[in-house]
Amino acid sequence: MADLLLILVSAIFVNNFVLARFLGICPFLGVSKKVETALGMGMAVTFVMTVATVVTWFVQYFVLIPFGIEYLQTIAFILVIASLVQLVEMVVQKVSPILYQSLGIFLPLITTNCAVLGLAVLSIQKDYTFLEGVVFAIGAALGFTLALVLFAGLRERLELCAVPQSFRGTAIALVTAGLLSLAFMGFAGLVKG
Amino acid sequence: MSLKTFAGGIHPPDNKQWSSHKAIEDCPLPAEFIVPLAQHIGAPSVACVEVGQQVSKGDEIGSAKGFVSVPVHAPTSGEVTAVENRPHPWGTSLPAVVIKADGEDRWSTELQPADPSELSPDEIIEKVRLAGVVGMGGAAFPAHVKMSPPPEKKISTLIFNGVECEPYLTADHRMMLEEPERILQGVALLQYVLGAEQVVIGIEANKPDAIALFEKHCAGTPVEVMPLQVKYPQGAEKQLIAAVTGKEVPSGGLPMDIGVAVHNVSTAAAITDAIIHGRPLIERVCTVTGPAIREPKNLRIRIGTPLSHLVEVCGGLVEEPGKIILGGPMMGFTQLGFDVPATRGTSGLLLLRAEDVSSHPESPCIRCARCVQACPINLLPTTIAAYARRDLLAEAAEYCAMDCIECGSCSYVCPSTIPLVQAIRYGKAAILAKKRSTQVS
Amino acid sequence: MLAAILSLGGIGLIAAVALGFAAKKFAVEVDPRELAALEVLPGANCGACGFPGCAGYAKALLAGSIDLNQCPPGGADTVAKLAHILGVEASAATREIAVVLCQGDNRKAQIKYHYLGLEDCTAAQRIADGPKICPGGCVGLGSCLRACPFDAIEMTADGLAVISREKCTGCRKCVAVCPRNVIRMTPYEAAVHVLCNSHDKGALIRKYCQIGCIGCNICKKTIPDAYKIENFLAEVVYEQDAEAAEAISKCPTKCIRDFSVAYPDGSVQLPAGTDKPHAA
Amino acid sequence: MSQQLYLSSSPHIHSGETTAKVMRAVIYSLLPACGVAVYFFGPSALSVLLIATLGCLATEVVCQRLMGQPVTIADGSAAITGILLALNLPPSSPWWMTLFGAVVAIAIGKQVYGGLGSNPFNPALVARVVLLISFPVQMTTWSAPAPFGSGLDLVTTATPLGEWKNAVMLTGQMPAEMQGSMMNYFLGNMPGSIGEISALALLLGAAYLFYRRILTWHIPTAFIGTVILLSGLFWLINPEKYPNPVFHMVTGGLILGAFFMATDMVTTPVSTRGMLLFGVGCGLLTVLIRLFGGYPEGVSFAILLMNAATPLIDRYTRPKTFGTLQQEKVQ
Repeated sequence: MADLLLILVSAIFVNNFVLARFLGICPFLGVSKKVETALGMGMAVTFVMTVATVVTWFVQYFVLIPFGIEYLQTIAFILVIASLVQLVEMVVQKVSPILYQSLGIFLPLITTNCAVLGLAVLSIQKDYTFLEGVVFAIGAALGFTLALVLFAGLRERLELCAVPQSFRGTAIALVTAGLLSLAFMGFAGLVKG
Repeated sequence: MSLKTFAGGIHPPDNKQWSSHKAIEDCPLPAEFIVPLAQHIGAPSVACVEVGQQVSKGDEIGSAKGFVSVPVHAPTSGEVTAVENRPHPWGTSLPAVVIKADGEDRWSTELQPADPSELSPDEIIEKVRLAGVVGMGGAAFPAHVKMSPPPEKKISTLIFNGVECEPYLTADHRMMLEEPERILQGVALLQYVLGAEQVVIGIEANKPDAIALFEKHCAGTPVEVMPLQVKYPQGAEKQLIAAVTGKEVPSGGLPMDIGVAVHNVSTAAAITDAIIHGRPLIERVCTVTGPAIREPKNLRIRIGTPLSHLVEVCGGLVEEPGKIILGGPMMGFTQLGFDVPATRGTSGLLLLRAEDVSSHPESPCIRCARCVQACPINLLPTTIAAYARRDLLAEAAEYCAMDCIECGSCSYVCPSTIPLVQAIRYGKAAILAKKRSTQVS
Repeated sequence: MLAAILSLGGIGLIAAVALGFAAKKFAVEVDPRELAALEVLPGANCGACGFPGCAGYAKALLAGSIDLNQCPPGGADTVAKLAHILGVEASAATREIAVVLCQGDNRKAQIKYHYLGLEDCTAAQRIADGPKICPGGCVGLGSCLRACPFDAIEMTADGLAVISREKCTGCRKCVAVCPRNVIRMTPYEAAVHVLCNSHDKGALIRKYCQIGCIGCNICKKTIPDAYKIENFLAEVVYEQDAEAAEAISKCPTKCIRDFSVAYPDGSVQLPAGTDKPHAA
Repeated sequence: MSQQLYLSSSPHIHSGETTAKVMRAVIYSLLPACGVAVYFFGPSALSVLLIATLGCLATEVVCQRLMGQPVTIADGSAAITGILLALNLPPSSPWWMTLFGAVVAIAIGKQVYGGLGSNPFNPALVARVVLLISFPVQMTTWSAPAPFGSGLDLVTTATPLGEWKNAVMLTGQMPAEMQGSMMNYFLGNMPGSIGEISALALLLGAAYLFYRRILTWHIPTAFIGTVILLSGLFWLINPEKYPNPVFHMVTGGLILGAFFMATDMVTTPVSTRGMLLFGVGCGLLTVLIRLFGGYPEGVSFAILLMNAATPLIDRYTRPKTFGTLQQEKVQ
């Protein structure tokens, strides 16, 4: 139980996917203009990450290893994740057009998102059990959502600031992301591993 | 025991010492009166006299147009010399009736005193309307409208506003000291009309003499005198209700929604005149004060008296003024010159010197949150202002811009001297305009 | 090898079936023309069309009942493309640009009071009709500049808005925001304008502005077709303005200007890029 | 006459308080702490203070010139950033590191965002953390105080918090005997960064700010209260391993952080509830990092993290608009 908690805390804070591992920067910058959108994106990512980890775990242990084709891990995972995301996209478009509109082109972006793939691969690399893998995925996704929402809040505030012309937009967003990541360094050493 | 008050608010220096000890003087009549036809909130009245016509004091010269409107009366006897656009305290030129006084100051013969005990509430309301009585605190909302709530809104608490929280102004204070009977007769009339069980007169603790006097007069009557902590903007309707009853008027609602009605003490006096003496509202008490006037005074002035006349009566100017303000310094309007007339809402004429004008340049908001603490409506003034300035109207409305009462507390405390109220006011106007245009289309 | 092919193929097959099923089950209809229309629009989301952004305009176009020429930034080019997509005849849109019809900056026009407060023309206009005596002139607090999505407006050092002929796309945002209606839409081809917006009588104007139109009629006498005088204010008749420039030297107050040539006396500083003659 | 007449929207009077006055008051309030630092650490502290302050002022001038904006160093905000940065550095900081920190604080911490009022993070803390991560050796080389006139030289040693952390890391226990006494810690006679050593001097400055009504009690109380509660809880559970709350209070940068860094108006919430939440968050994170994290001191990180959360806190702790409470009750 304590192990699971450590995995969770570590994935959310210490090894935050965005701010410590620098994975998933694209949606982090793209879908962080509004807090609501960021939350929606966080939900989407949480869902995709959890499901992707579950499915890839099965693929790894019931397909790749039994058949001795672990070297196909990357391509197999991408295939699985890509189709998953497509599925999510279609469902979202049907069920919540508003969410679809605000997530825009970023839903397909999760398709080949390094954060999702990275998570699946890391989970296998760390030899996590199924349950540990799921907790790791949820932690990573929550960490991603946390970073995204914090960042969206900051960017909403920046909208009202007199940011110099040359730094508007992505430039100031990247500077802010850097500072946010700096602040997250404070969690270093909180959990070993 | 600590005195009652509301949450938020500020403590500006009250500067009432200039005029609070000066007894009310009758202002000599000027040679010419300019009586604007728009003096109240609601539809302006329409002129019903022609150039060259002789009028007596109290004659109707502008008739009401619609329910939220009141007639306008001649302040003295004389000849109508013009019906045209004249500079108005609101900042533009608006229709006005110009009367050349004949010096006789003769009352119209049609006006009759009445015995209030013989009048029904509806008759009283109609008489108040015909007398042109409006809220005398400054907002000038027609009094008869507030006196006739729809039947399902029962008024249980009637509050009289003797707060006078605006710095510098002492007109209400002097009225309370010198004419308590006139006020209390109006109080009784309003209580009769509205059928309120509880009647409270709220007076700020910086007027101990007025509190003592009214406590003496009200002893043994159902009227309760409630001393209140000194704080601006306690005279604002919603804040006064919160201070006295502890209840909040719902956002976007009216006091009658929680069974409360608020009238100014001067309005009560005007109602006494209208009913008992049969006289329309043609005069009011106005404080002429400020560092740039030679002799600050509390004057009983006729509506339509040009400001230049008031300045003359008060001994002229010490130096050229930097700001001419009609009303108090927190919510009054700056004027372009002395050619505009005093209206029914003119509670004061404040003349500041150029050196008293705060002209500190605006600097960026440092989010010190003083405006948030000062706001009596619990808004985030700095956020609303920032949105309004960027024309992000939906966001401004989401942060309750429309609830702002424009009391000026936020601008007063802002160390960055950001014109918060002006920005919010701008945003409110834009939001309303947008709402109207979408309703039309 | 075989295992690899089979297992990957198997996964692929499962995914394909699932996706195919979802595509049917969760299908959402989007008019392809809407996407095509969105593609040809400029994407500035300036709102000049009156709809929320380009996507809103595209949707409205599909719904019909509005003209194709509601997108000034896109110009004639976009109208043609939209017409092609929607399969209708294009109504020709001539390029219009905004011009500030005033030269009364802080040195030339007198004020009636010192304004303190919000840097915004509409807000200032609400206080005794603005600080300048002139009822029609540029307030000079730069609301149009802040409203312009194309960076086409500059304030001169003396507080006068000047619009770049080349950068202006005719989106009308400045026209909407100006509280004094001093910014007008004019044909791009017309470079000569009477830069005054006050209908006051000449004698009055002379008291408060050195460079306002006094309604003296000289321009109309010089080139009768190109000018009209209404309420003591001259205006260029833009359909017949071919020779309008000839009256410039005759104007006693110098309030007629040709934007296609540089200002000889430098009395009004133009933003960079605007004072070069346009192809005439 | 009209030439000198002013017209404006109401209100027409102002409290007279200006940003520059507020900033000046904050500078005055920091002077006692600076004085104590110079007394205990001598010229090295003075030079760090000077370099940081002048560096910040110079950077502000350069940035504003580059961007063609009016230079606003007279408002005092850059000087405050400089002093706060210096107070957060070890007295032995090399001059180039201090200068680098000053440039980072103003250029990246503040001017990039548009200057005063726009920065989401406390500039001085941004610089401190950048330095801590870039130059860990210089940033964790602490000197034992050598009071003026004592004839002592500055000797390298560990801060009380560092001493404790090392011991816990090595033995899992509190060090048997800490070098200093609580009273010495309180007065400032302990190794540490320039400004954090004397709780007494800092409290003096804070008292002045309270008197001037520039500080409100919310953030410092919530911050320190949370630290005391939480550290007290751990201390009660295992006094062998965890130090007592008073130790947490007087050593390290808690007082400096709670009164001067976490109360930076620009980077903290505006509503009362928001401020309390902010303070509690700072306290939680500080204790978390101090007791379990890799760094001995967590105040700067805690404040920076809460700075990041400030827009969200503002968003979800908006005060209830007058007249909306009852409506909700009715519904």
